[in-house]
Amino acid sequence: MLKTEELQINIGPQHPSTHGVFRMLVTVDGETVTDLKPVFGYLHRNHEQIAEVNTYLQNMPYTDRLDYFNAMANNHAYAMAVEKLVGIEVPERAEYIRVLMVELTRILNHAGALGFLINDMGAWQTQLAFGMREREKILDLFESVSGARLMCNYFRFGGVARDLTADFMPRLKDLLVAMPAFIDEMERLLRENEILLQRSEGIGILPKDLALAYSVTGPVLRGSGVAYDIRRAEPYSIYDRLDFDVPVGSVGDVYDRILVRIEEMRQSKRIIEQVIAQLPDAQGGHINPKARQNVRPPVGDVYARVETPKGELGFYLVSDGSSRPYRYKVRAPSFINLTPLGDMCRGYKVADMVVILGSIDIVMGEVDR
Amino acid sequence: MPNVSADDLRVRLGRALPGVVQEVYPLKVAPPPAQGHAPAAFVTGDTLVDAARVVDAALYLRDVLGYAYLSDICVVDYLTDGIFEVVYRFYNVEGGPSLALKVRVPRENPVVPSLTPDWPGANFHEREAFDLYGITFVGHPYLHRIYMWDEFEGFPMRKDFPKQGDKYIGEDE
Amino acid sequence: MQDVVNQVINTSFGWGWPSWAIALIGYLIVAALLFGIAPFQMLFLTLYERRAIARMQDRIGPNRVGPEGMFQPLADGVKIFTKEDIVPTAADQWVHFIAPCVVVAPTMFMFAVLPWGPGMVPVDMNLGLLFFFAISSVSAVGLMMAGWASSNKFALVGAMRAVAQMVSYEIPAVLSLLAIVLVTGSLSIVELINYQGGLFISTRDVASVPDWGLGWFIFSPVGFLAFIAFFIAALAEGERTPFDIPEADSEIVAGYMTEYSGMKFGLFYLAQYVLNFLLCAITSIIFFGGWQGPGVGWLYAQAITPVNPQGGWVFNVLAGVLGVFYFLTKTYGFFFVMVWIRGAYARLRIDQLMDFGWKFLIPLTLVNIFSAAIWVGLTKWGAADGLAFVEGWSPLVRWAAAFGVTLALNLGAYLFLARIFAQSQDERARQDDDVLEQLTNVA
Amino acid sequence: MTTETQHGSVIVMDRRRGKLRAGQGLLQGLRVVWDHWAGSFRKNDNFSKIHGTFTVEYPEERLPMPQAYRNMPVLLFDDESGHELCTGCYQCQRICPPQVIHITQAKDPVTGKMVPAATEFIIEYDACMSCGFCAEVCPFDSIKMDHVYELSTANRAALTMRKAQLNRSISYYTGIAPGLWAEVQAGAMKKLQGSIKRRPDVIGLAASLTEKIKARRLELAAAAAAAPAAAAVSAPAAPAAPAAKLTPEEKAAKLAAMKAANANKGAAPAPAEAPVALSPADAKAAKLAAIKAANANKGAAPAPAEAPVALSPADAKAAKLAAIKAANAAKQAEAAPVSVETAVATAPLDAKAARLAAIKAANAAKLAAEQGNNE
Repeated sequence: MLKTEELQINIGPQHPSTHGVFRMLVTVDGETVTDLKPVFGYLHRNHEQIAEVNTYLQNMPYTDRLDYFNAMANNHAYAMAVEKLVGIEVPERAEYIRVLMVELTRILNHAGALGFLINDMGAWQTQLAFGMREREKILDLFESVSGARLMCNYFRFGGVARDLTADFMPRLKDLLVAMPAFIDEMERLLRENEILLQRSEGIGILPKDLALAYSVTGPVLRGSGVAYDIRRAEPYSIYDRLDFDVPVGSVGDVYDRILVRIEEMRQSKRIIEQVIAQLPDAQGGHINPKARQNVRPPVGDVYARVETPKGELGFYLVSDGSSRPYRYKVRAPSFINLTPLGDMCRGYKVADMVVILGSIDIVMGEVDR
Repeated sequence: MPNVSADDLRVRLGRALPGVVQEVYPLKVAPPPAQGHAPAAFVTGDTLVDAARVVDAALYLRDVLGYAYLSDICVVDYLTDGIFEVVYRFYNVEGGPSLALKVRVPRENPVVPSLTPDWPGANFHEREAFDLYGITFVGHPYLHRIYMWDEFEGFPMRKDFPKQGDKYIGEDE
Repeated sequence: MQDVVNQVINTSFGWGWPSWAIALIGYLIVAALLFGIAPFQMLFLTLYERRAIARMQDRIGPNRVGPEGMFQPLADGVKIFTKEDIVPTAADQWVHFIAPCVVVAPTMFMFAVLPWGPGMVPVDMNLGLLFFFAISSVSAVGLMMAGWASSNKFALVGAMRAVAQMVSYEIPAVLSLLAIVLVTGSLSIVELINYQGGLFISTRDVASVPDWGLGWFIFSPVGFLAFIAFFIAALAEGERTPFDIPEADSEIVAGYMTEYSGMKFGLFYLAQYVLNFLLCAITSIIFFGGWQGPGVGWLYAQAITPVNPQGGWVFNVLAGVLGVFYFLTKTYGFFFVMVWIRGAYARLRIDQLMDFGWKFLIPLTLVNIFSAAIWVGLTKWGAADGLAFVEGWSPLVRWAAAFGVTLALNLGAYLFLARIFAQSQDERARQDDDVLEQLTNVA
Repeated sequence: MTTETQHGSVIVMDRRRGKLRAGQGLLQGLRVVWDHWAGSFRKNDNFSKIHGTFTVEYPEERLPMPQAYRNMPVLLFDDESGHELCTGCYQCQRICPPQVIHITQAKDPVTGKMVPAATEFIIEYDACMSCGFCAEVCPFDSIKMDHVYELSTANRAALTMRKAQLNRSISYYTGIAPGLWAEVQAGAMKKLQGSIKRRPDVIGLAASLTEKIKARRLELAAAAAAAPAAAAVSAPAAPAAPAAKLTPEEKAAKLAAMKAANANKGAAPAPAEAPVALSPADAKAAKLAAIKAANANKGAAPAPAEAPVALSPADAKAAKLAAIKAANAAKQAEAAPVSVETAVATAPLDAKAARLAAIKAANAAKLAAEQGNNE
């Protein structure tokens, strides 16, 4: 083994495959990564301080900007936090609509995440294009109910802003016709492909105990074999009435994360079908009429969390009795999932490092806050 | 699924590690208004532990009670009470609600022992707390600013940080 | 070309010029033609690739500039020409400047031995195949120069990868061709094409088959395996997905091209696409009979050639047109396959690429050479060569025997090697403990 | 291996180890891509298909906007009376998260009391996050979210929208979101009538109309100062002037004026003056002028639209005012000078007729306002 000199490379902040302005300070020995330090904050806007000068309702659109891939899920977490703090009832139908939106969000996020992951592996956009096609369909649905594609701002304290439109359900049913075909196609592209297996099998292994110690969440945690899904572990909303399986990996490498994401799309579709079946008719009301939007919660603190597609998103609110939160803390999944990146990449090649980062599926809007 | 309530935790923790649990004293979160009645004081229901021995308490949670999943570390700046409160939130992988440990340190020299050696996942949480609140975590292997650039002065999330017209933003903002 | 020129000048006008003048005029015309053609190939291929891959992704692709985006490549060309040419101050100015030329020049040379149609080859070298690949590997030098001169870490890594890949994939490419050369017994490309007359069976193997210009090598087990190996190697040569590791945009920004801009960048692209065209062309020539196809042979037989001076020169033109048509159809077909693969697959890692080349492709081609030897023995040799027992067989039987034996051999070898290779990859993939214990706390 | 729980189970994903991988996966991938290539010559038009191109070639073809689509907030005014629904209640200004809405509430010029209207209403489009809260909280359904999304411009200042640019007619909004308006229409119109009663005459009218009526005020002053000779000459036309009820021509003219006003939604106020300046001449001409003005203004070419203004000298002042306002309002800055100089250049044309026109039109406008209040 001949002695080689180590080289320091800055991957990013402007780099094709760091999702957003994100920098990895890599020390490579030849092509092997010996050390990696994630450096970020380029997108930091002190979201939490902005939230402290806003009223509770005014923060709702800001939560959209956290993880702009699944704004609905962020809305859900924040709405739940405030409802717990004030004690607002959410009508049945509103809960179902919320779950419907969040599961749609899960599908579109995973479709996009898988596409971007394969792009990082060097495919030329095809898988991403297929994912984006389905994503566009779902965004059309969001637009028709909430008025915006990405920054939905759809949830309100005690319900949702608008009831489902008349043409929503037929379009959703059409979408569910296409969904299995899409997922199977994705699986045929990803699951057996020898090249992809070589790139993903045994890459970026995060063992079970280490995953727990790093407190990663979402598909990364489940890919490592920990069956921890908040929808199942601490059921919120109406998830205790819905049947769905929790897919977990066995090794904890990139391949397991891919498999888990594919399976989660299937489970989300399953949930959506149940929701359509159980959805109460319109007199359930899409929002609690007694719920005031300009809330003045009593003094106290609350922590509410949901399972967003990327993992556990939690909001810790402290109220001083005024109409603005005294403290507003976001526990962002992408941010925490980045913690083990350095360890996951150590000992692998430069090419694998990019793939591992893609398999974590981060959104810088949420990491930098 | 296991379900240890906060009071339950306080009792068991007090029994297992005498002297760790502190008495919860009420906080007047906001300064009392000029007129009108002041809002009620804030008495937390969570367990308040001694700052110096938070690691022991956390290890007890992990090893004895099985709350191994450190979900969140959050700092709250109670300016009027002159303290920082650090909130550690633990979950059990079996499921169930969370358990929170709270630590109160004076605003003058906020020093807390670091959990990172035992929970690598606490790394970024503590760096964020250091960056935005200036809380020093003793024993943290790499305690640097994480969001702000390294030359930044001051801790922007503190309640007394100038919201306008500081040297970075400029008067016009 | 020269016989056409000869026909026009000496026969039609009856000027009786000396043969060297004829040759000179012929070469000049050909050279001018080729230098005109090469860039247009590149322009066309870029549009072709973009449209095709857009279709594969349910998109439409560039269709704004001109009808169906016909002039998009020209617009891109104008843009590239008008771009500022930036040379990093830390770069080695001269090497940085020379490198693109060094990359482009060999690709132009390679046109010299490329037959476009019957009798339409610039230079009919009897070492044509060797020349082709010898020249093609020169461009690796240019890539190394580019990567080293731009004094950029990404560029350096990219150049290293490029050279390693090119050098190691020359070998399977040449080895797979060696099998074909064994069968034909010649290194001349024209000879190679002439060999592929016939109908699924080459007329050279079995004289009795009709010559429909369909006796391609792809129809024989040897040729097929050689084709697979060669095409994979060609993908690596041309730096196409899944072997586009040297300019892996998601890892090292643009590889050795990172620090290039303006027309220098354009030259790299020119070189790359022309090289891709040439590789597709040589694939179609070696394994799919080049201009061979129904009708060409007959037409060319009627035409004026040194062998039959009294023929209609119209047949020359007809044969040429038909031959070029067949040739280009096959070539663009192969380019479509390249685009198709690019649309479908991810990229290999550099070490996996090396594994694949050395541990799978080269053994496969070696086995193929062995079966090529069997093929030659069974079809051509006789008692004189020590194979007395095949003497009695009819050519068809000999061909069938060769086909069966080589098929069995190649198929067995492929499956065997595939299993071995997959197992070895699994072992590499399965993480052993020393990496796991490296996973200590991040600091 | 799965472990059952209450609902559903935990699946361990099958990694499909140990089977021979000799390239079938690669062929599968090629197959999928080929299917898409082959299918891509059709258009993928509905949600249940995954093959076929789904490109929308943007400038030519656009997706239909759902009614709920929200881009930027606009202010509604009533087509018939030209009254704005906004009462300047500051709800939107309070709720706006990025705080880009700035309202100045109107005061009664006589009593100085607050009246339910906004004299100025500014929204900084460049900082708006189009969350739609303003439209949600507005108790008078005056502020609604527009569907226009092509707002890109070179100068950022043009994105600070004043009231004149924010005004949209209700008919415009019903055009883009009929269902949403139908839900709130009854309540909104009722509240509008209520607030109109508490408004002095010109306050709270859509910008274009206010400009017009201010201009009429100035003509009244000019007419009062005019010599009795003018009145003598104006005898033939006199009977119409004190008429207590609108003659059909004038009604027509007024309608035409409204049309013109709606046709150019607060873009450049000047054209709105066309019909009124012409009205005494005859209603047909007025309609023509109005339509002309409307068409011309759709083409966003101010100069032709200004032409009719030039016919009356006393309108010169008005036109100047209008022009200045237009300068604030209009996107293209050259609109103002054009209008001014055309107005001034052709000022000394037949003064008397124009004065008469002014008087009559003023009466007509007053009557119109009164009627608007009564009904």
